[in-house]
Amino acid sequence: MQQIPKEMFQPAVADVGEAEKLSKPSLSFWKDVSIRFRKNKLAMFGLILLILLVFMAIFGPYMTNYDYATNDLMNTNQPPSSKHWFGTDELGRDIFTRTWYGARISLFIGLAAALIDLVIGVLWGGIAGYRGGKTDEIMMRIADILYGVPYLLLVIILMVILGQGLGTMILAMTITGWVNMARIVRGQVLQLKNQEYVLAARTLGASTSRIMFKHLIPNAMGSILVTMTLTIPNAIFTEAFLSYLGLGVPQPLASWGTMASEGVQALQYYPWRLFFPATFICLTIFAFNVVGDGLRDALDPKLRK
Amino acid sequence: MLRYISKRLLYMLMSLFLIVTATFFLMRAAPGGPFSSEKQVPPEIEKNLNEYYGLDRPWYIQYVDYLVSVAKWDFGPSFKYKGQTVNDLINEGFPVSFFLGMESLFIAISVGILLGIIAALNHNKWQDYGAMVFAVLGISVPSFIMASVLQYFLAIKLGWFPVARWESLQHTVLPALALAATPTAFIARLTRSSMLEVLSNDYIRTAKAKGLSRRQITVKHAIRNAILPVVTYLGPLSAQILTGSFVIEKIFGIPGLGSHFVTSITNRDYTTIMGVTVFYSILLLLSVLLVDIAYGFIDPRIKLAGGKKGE
Amino acid sequence: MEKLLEVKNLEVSFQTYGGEVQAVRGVSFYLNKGETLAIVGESGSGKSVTSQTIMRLIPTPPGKIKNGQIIFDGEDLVKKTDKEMEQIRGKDIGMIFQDPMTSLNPTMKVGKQIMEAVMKHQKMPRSAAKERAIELLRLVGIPMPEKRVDQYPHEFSGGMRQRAMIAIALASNPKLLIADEPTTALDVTIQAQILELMKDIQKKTGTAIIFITHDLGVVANVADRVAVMYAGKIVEMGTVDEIFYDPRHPYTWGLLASMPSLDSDDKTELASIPGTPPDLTNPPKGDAFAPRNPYAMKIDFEMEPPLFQISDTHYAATWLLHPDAPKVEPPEAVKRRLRKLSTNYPQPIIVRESE
Amino acid sequence: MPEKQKLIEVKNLKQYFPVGGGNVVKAVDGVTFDIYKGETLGLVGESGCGKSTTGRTIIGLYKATGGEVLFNGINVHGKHSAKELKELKRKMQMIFQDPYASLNPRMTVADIIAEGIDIHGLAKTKEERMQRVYELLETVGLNREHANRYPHEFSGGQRQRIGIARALAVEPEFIIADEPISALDVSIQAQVVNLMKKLQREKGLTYLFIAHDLSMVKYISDRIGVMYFGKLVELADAEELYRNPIHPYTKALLSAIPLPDPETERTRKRIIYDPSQHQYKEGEELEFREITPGHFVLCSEAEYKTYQSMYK
Amino acid sequence: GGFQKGNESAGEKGNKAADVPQELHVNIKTEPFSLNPGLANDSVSANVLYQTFEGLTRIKDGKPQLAMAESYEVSKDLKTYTFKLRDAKWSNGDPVTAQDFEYAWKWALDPKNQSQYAYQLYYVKNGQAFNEGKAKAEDVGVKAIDDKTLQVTLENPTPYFLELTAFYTYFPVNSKIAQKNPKWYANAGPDYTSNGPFKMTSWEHNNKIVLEKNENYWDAKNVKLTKIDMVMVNDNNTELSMFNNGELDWAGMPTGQLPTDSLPQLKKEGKLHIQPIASVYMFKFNTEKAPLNNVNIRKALAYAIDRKAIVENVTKGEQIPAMAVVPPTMFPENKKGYFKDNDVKKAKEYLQKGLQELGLKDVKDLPPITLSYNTDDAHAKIAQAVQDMWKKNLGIEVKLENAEWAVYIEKLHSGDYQIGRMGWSGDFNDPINFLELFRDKKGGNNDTNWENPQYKQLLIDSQKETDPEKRKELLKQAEAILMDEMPIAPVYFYTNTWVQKDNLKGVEVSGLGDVQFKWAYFE
Ligand SMILES: Nc1ncnc2c1ncn2[C@@H]1O[C@H](COP(=O)(O)OP(=O)(O)OP(=O)(O)O)[C@@H](O)[C@H]1O
Ligand SMILES: Nc1ncnc2c1ncn2[C@@H]1O[C@H](COP(=O)(O)OP(=O)(O)OP(=O)(O)O)[C@@H](O)[C@H]1O
Ligand SMILES: [Mg+2]
Ligand SMILES: [Mg+2]
Repeated sequence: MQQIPKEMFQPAVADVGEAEKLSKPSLSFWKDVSIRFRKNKLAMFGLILLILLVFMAIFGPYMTNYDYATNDLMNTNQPPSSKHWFGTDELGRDIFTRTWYGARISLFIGLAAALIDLVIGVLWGGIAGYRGGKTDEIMMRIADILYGVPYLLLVIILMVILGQGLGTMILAMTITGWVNMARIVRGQVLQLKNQEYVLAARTLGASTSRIMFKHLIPNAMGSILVTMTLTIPNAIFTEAFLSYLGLGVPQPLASWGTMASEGVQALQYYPWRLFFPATFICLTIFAFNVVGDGLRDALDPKLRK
Repeated sequence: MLRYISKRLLYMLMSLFLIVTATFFLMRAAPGGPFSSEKQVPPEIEKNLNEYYGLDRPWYIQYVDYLVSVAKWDFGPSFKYKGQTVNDLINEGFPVSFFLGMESLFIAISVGILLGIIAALNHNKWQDYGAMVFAVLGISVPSFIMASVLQYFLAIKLGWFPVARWESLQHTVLPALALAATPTAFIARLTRSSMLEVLSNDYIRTAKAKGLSRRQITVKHAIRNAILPVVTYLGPLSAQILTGSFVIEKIFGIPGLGSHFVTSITNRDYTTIMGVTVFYSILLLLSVLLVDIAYGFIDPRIKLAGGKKGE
Repeated sequence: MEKLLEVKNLEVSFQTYGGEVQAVRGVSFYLNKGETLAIVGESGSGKSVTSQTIMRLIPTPPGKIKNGQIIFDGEDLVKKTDKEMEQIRGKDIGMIFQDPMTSLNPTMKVGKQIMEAVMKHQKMPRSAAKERAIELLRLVGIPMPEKRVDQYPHEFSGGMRQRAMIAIALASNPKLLIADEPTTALDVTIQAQILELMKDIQKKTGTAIIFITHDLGVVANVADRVAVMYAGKIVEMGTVDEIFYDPRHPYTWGLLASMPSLDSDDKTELASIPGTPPDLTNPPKGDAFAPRNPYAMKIDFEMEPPLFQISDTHYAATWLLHPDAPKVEPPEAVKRRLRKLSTNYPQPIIVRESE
Repeated sequence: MPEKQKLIEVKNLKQYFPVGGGNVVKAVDGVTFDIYKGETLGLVGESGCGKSTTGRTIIGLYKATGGEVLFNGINVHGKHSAKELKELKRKMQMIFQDPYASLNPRMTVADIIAEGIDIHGLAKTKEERMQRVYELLETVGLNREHANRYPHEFSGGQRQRIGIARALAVEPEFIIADEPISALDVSIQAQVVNLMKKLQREKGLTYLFIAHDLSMVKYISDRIGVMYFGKLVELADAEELYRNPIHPYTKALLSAIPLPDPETERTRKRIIYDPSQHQYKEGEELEFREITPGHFVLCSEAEYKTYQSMYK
Repeated sequence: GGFQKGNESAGEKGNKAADVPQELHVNIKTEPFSLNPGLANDSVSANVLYQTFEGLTRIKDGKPQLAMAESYEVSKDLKTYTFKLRDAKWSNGDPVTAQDFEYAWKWALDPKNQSQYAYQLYYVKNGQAFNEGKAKAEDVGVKAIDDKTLQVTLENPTPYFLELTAFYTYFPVNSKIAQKNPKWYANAGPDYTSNGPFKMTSWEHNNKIVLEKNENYWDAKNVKLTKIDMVMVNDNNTELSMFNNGELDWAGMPTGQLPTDSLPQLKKEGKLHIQPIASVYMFKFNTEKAPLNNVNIRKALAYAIDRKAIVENVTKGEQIPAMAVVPPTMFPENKKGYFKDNDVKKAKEYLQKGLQELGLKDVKDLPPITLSYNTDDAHAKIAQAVQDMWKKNLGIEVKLENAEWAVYIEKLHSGDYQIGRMGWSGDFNDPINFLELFRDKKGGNNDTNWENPQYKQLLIDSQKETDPEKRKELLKQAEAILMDEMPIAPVYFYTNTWVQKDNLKGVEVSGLGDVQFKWAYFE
C-alpha cells in the first residue's frame, strides 16, 4: 500500500469558484452548425466549387477576346482548341465566353427561383400542414389548381400581359414551382406536428410562426434541402423553356439552359456544344447537392462524427 | 374515413371546376386561335368556322357549353384533327402513356428507393458518393437531354435498342429510362435524406436489440418511417408521368397523350386543351387524394380524416 | 456459480463538439446465471451507457468503447462483428430500453413489434406469433390484449408502452435480460406484477437480470446484488443486504437518506445530496464525488480512491475506508438501517490501487 | 379550514379517442375535481387509466370530448384572443411524461429551456437569458456545460430535468407534472421535490402531480386523487388517504408499494384488486360521494352505506 | 453502323430487282390534320393524300399531266373547262364519276363543312359566293354533265387552273360513301376509299399510317411499291438516326426534316439530296413603324444582309440567296435577283440617305428596332446572324424577340411588330402566289402595311393576260416595284434536303415541295 500523508485525510470542501467557471464558451446553434459544416470535407469542396463557379461567372467572360454575340460565320462549330477553349457554336461564337455569360444567368435564375420557391413553398406547406383542417384543404386545393391549369398556357398569358422581362421570367418560373416544395413540407409537417416537442412548445404558448421556424422546419430540413436542390436545375431548364416562349433571356444572350437545349440537337455532330453547358450544370447541381447534404448533416445534431 | 373521402371528392369537383374555368379563360385570352396560320384564312371562312364550332357565341354560353361537355365527359371534336373527337385522342393516347408511365414509375420507385437506402446505410462511404453522383446526373440532366443521350449511345452507337417508335417492349426501354431518370434520382435523394433521420431514432436501436438484421431493420422499420416525402412527391409525379411527357414522346415518336398537352396549346385546339386538362387534372386530384389517404396508412399518427387537434 | 457475464474495466466515451464525454470510466462487474444485479446510481452516471454497451448498441460514432472487455458466455462481445451480434441480440440478451415512447416504432402496430421478436429467434409461424404476442401483453398486465395488439404505440399510455417494451424483451427468453428502468412509468400494482413475472421467468429459465432502477424499494424487492454508480464508475457493490444494511460509500448514504418515508408524516425538506454532479467532459481529479461529499478529505481532491473490499461480495471505492481516515458517522436516516453483518472482514482491504 | 380559492375546476371532463372500426377508448370518462390555489393535488392510478390524458386535456392539448376546464374561472377550451391565450399558456405549464420525445432533437438544451423565456419576453438581454438558463440548469441539478448539448446526448434522467427546467422557466402559476421525477435518482428526486416545494411556498405555485411513487406523492401532495379506468375513484387529503383508504383499488395500490428494505420486501403480501368484487347490480348509479368531509369515493348507494359504517 | 448495313443489302439485291421488297418506310412527322381532301390544310395531310388520291391532273416533272381526266377542253374565254374522265375506279371498285368531283368540290365549298382551304376553290365560279353563303350550291360552276364528263366554269380566266386541279382540295371524293357516312374520313376502313395509286389500310392515329398499292388504280401497272409505312416521329435527330439504323428509307424533306447540324457531314459523305423549292424566307418590315417607314432604311437593312454567309454557314442546305421574291423555280433568272447580296457599300449609302430624311445625325439616334421571329432554332440563328450583320455593317443595334407561333402570327397579322420573319411557299406553280401577297394593304397576309397602286394594277392586269410571256412580263414589273420599295427583305429561297436509300428511285419531289411515291421503286 502506498504511503499517503496523514494530513491528506483532513476534511476539506470544494473550491466553489472553480465549479462556477465555464470550460467551454457557449456556441449558438448556427455557430455550431457552421463548425460542423466546415468539418465536412466534401461539403467544403462543394462550397469552394460554387464559389469558383460564381467567380468564373463574374470574370470568365473577360478571359477571352471574344464576346457572346459576335458571329464568326467562317468558324462555326469548331471543336475545342487553343483558340477557342470550349470550341465554337453554330454561329462561330466562342463557347467559353458564352458559357460564363450563361453562368451568370443560370446561376442567378437557379438561385432566385430556388429561394423564392423555398420561401413560398415552405410557408405555404408549413401553414397548411400545421393548421390542418379547412386551411389545409383550401391551401392545398389552390396548389392543385395551379398545378392542374396547363403551365404553357399560363406562361403564354403571362408573356402577353406582362411582356418580356426579368420579373416576368421569375414570376413564370415560380408561379407553380413552389408547389412541390409546399407539398413536401406539408407532408413532413403533418408527420411532425403531433410530436411531443411541438405539443410542448404549444403549451409554452409558442406562436404558429415560432413552431414553424423553430420546430417543424428544422426537423423537415432534410427533405427541404433535397427538394431545393431539385428546384435549381428545374429553374435552369425552365428558363430555357421560357426562352422558347420568348420569355427567357433574349437572344443572343446565352444561358446554360438554352445552350444545353440547343446543344443537344447537335449531340451527334458537335458534342462539345452540349458537353460544356451540361457539365457545368451538373457541377453546379453537384456542388449544391453536397453543400445541401453537408448542411443537412450539420443541422442534424444526431449525426455527429 | 368514408366521410372524409366523400368530402374530399366534393372538394375535388370544386377544384376541377376552378381548373376548367381558369383554363377556359386563359385559353381564350391567349392570342391566336385555332384557325390562325401563316396563310391567313379569309375572314368569311373564319366566320364559318367560328360559327360551326360555336366560337361566335358569347363567351358565357361557350363557357357553360364547356362545363356541360366536361360534365358529360364528351369533349367534342378536335379543332385540328378533323374527324377525331377529343375523347378519341385521349382514349388512344392514354393507354400508351400509361404503359410507359407505369414502367418509368416502377423504375423510379424501385431503383430510387433502393439507391437512397444504400446511400443512407453507407452514409459518407463510397456507396453514398456513388449514389450521389448518379443522382446528381439524374437531377441535373433533364429528360430531353437524357433521352437524346440514351438514344445516341444505346441505340445508335451500341445498337442495343431501337432508336424510336412504339412497337415492342424493347422499344419502351429507352423512353422509360429517360422518363424515369430525374424521378429516380430525386426519390433516391429524398429517401436517403429521410432514411438518415430515421436511422438515428431510438426504435431502430430497439429493432437492433431484437436481433434483426440490417436488411430487416431497413425493410420493416426504416422505410415506412422514411417514405412519406417520397409518397408526397409520387402523387403529382404519377399524374404527370402517366399522362405522358411531351419531349419523350417527341424524341421517341411515341403516340401517347403527352404530346397533346403541348400541341393542343400551340395549335389553340380549344376542345383538346380542355379535354386533356380535365383528364390530367382528375388524375392529379385523385393521386393527391390518394397520397393524403396514404399518409394515414403510412403514419398512423397523421389523422387528416378526423381533423382532431387541440385548440 | 457460473459467471454468465463479466465486464472488465469498461470505458466508453462520446465525441461531442464540447469535448469527449467520458460516460463510463472503468466499470467492472460480473453476473452469475440466474442472478439479479441491480444498478442504481446517480442520473447520468453511465448506467444506460454501460448496459447498451453490453448489447453493443451505443451509436458509433460518436460513441466509442475505449477499453475493456465484455465476456458473455465465455466470449468477448467487444470483439464481435455486427453480424455476430445479431445472433446474440434478442436471443441471448434481451433489453428493455429506458425511453419507451421513442423506443417503439411509431408506424408499426405494437403487436407486430412483439411478433417480430418472437419470430426472429423462435421461427414461429405468423399466427402462432400473434397468439404469443397477445399472451405476452396479457402477462405484462395490459387489459384486452386482443385489441391492443392492433394498436399503435401512440395509442398506448406511457406505462403501457413500457410494458410493451418488456414484452418484446421477454419474448425470446433470453439468457440475460437488461432492464433499464423498466417500471418507472408503472403504478405499483402493475409494477409488482411485472416484478413477479420477471422473477417467475428467472426461476423457470435461469435468466440473469441486470436491473437498472432508481426505486430502492424495487431494488430491495428484486436484487440479489446491487451496484451503485457515480460519474461513470461503480462506487459500491454488494449484496442487497450489504447495501441496505451496511452501506459504506458516502454517495450510497446520500441515496438512502434522500428517500421520503411512507410512515412519517414529516413534511420537512427531504435530504438531498447538495451540489451538481460532475461534468463528464472533464471529470475532476480525485474522487468525482468529492465536491458534494460532506465527508470529503483533502485526498479526495487529489487522488482517486482505491477499491476496498469489505466482505467477499462487498466492495466500495472511498477513502473513508482507508485506515488513516477519520471515523465518520453516516446520516441519521442511514444509521437507523445499519446492522452488523457477520460476513464482513475485520478490516477493509484494498483490492485495486488507485492510479 | 379556511375558504380556499379554486384555481382549476375540472367539470365532468371526458376525453374519448377514436380507434379503428368506430370504437372509442374512453381514456377519461367524466372526471370532476378542483385544485386550489397553492396546493398540490397528487394523481395516482393504474398505468393507462387516463392520468396523462387528464393532464393534457386540462392544459388544452386535446379538445375535450365533454366537460370543461376552468382556470381562474376562464374556460381553457373556449375561444380566446391570441394575447389571452399566450398569457394563459404562460400561467399553465406541463412537464411531459416522456422526456425525450418532448425535446426537439434539433435544439440545444439552452434553446429548449429558453424557449418560454423567448416567447414571453422574460429576459431583456442575451446575457440575462443565458443567466436564467444556467440558473435553471443548476436548480435541476445539471451542469452549465450541458447548455450547448443536444437532447440525445443526455441520460434519461437528465432529459427529464431539462423538461422540468423548461416548465419552470416561464414562472407559471400552475404546473401539471406528469411523472416528472420517475427517471431521477432519489437524491435528485429529493432535490427537485424540494425545489417544487420551495417554489410553492414562495410563489404560491399550484401543482397537479402525477406519479407512481406513492411515498413521494404522499410527501408532496396536499390531496390525492386515485384514478381507475378513466374515472376518479377516490379523492382525499394525503394523510387521510394513506390512513384510511376506502376504495378497494386504493387499498390494493397502497399494499403494493415496495419498501427499501430487503427483508420486508421478501415477505410482503399485496392485495389484488378485482373490479368484479363490487358486484354492482344492473343500473346501479355510481357516484362520487363524500364519505367524510373532503374524502370522496366513487361508489354505489349500497357501498356508500357500508363505507360510511366502516368509517365510524 | 446501320447505314452501312443498309448499303450492303441494297447492293446485294440490286442485281435481282424482282426480289427487292417494294416497301417504303418514310416519316411524316405528325398526325395529318385530316385525310379528307376537302378538309386537309397542312403539308402532312397533303403528303398522304398525294399518294392515296388523284385529281384531274397530276404534277410530273413540274408540269400538270392528265390524271383522272382523260382529256379536256377550254372555252375561248378561258373560263370553261370540260373534262372527260377516264375509266377509273375507287379502291373499293366503285367507278370514279364526274359526280364525285362535283360532290367533293361543293362539299368543300359548303360553309357548313368547315373547310379551311375552301378558298382554294374560289377560282370556280360562285365558289366564293357559295362559301360565303351568298349563293346556292347549284350556282357553283362545277357540274357533272354525265358520269364521265365534268364541266367547270371559272370566275376569271385562270392560266394556272390545270395546276390547281392537281391540288388536293380539288380531289374527288367517293360521293356514294360520303353521303352515307359523313365521318368516312376519320379512320382507315372499308369506308375510306381513294382513287390514287395507294389505298390506306391502316391508320393508327399519332403513330403510323400504312398505305398499300391500290390494285384498282387505273395506272396500277406503273405503281411498283406494294406498301408504304408512314410513321410519325416529330424529331429531326431521331428521324435521321432511324434512317441510319435502317428503320427508314427516306429522311428529310418533304415529309420530314433533317437536323441542320447534320447537313455538312451528310453533304461531305455525298448522301445529301438537295432540291430547290418554291418557297422564300424573308423579313417583313412594318412600313408604318418608324424608322421602317423610311424606304431607304429598309433598303439599307435589306442590302446589308450577307445571304451567302447565311445559307452557307447557318442554314447549310444550299439554299439560294434571295434578292427577289419569286423563287427561281418559277422565275429562273431570280437566282441573280434585283440587287447585289451583301452590298454593304450601297447599304451604307441608303442608311445615310435614310437618316437624312429622318433628320437624324447618327445611327445611334434611330428609334429602337426589334426583330421578331417565331421560336425555332433555325429562325433564331438566322435572326442572330442578321442582327450581328446589321450591327457590324451598319452599326444598327436591333433587339431580338421571339414568341410562340400562334402569338407571333397574331402579332404579325395585327401589325404589332417592326421586323418579322416569314416563310412563304406556293400552293401551285405560279408567281402570283408570291406577288399577290402584297397586293392589298389589308390583304390578309400582307402584314407590311405596304400598298402601291401601280403594283396592284399590274397584278390585276396579269390576271387578264392570256399570253404567258406577256403575263410574266407584267409580273416581273410588279416584282421590280416590290424590290425597289422593299416592304420585305428576302433572305433565301428554300431547298428541300433529304437522304434516301440509294436503291430507291422514282420519287417525285415537286418544286412546290410535295412528294409523290406513285412512280417510286427499289431497284
Ligand atoms: N450520445 C451521447 N453523446 C454524448 N454524451 C452522451 C451520449 N449518451 C449519453 N451521454 C452522456 O453519458 C452519461 C451517461 O449517460 P447514461 O444514459 O448512461 O446515464 P444513466 O446512468 O442511464 O442515467 P439515467 O438514470 O438518468 O438514465 C451522461 O452524462 C450523458 O450525458
Ligand atoms: N392518442 C390516443 N389514441 C387512442 N388511445 C389513446 C390515445 N392516448 C391515450 N390513449 C388511451 O387512453 C388511455 C389512457 O391513457 P393515458 O396516457 O392517459 O394513461 P396514463 O394514466 O397516463 O397511464 P400511464 O401511467 O401508463 O402513463 C389508455 O388506455 C391509452 O391507451
Ligand atoms: Mg439511463
Ligand atoms: Mg401517462
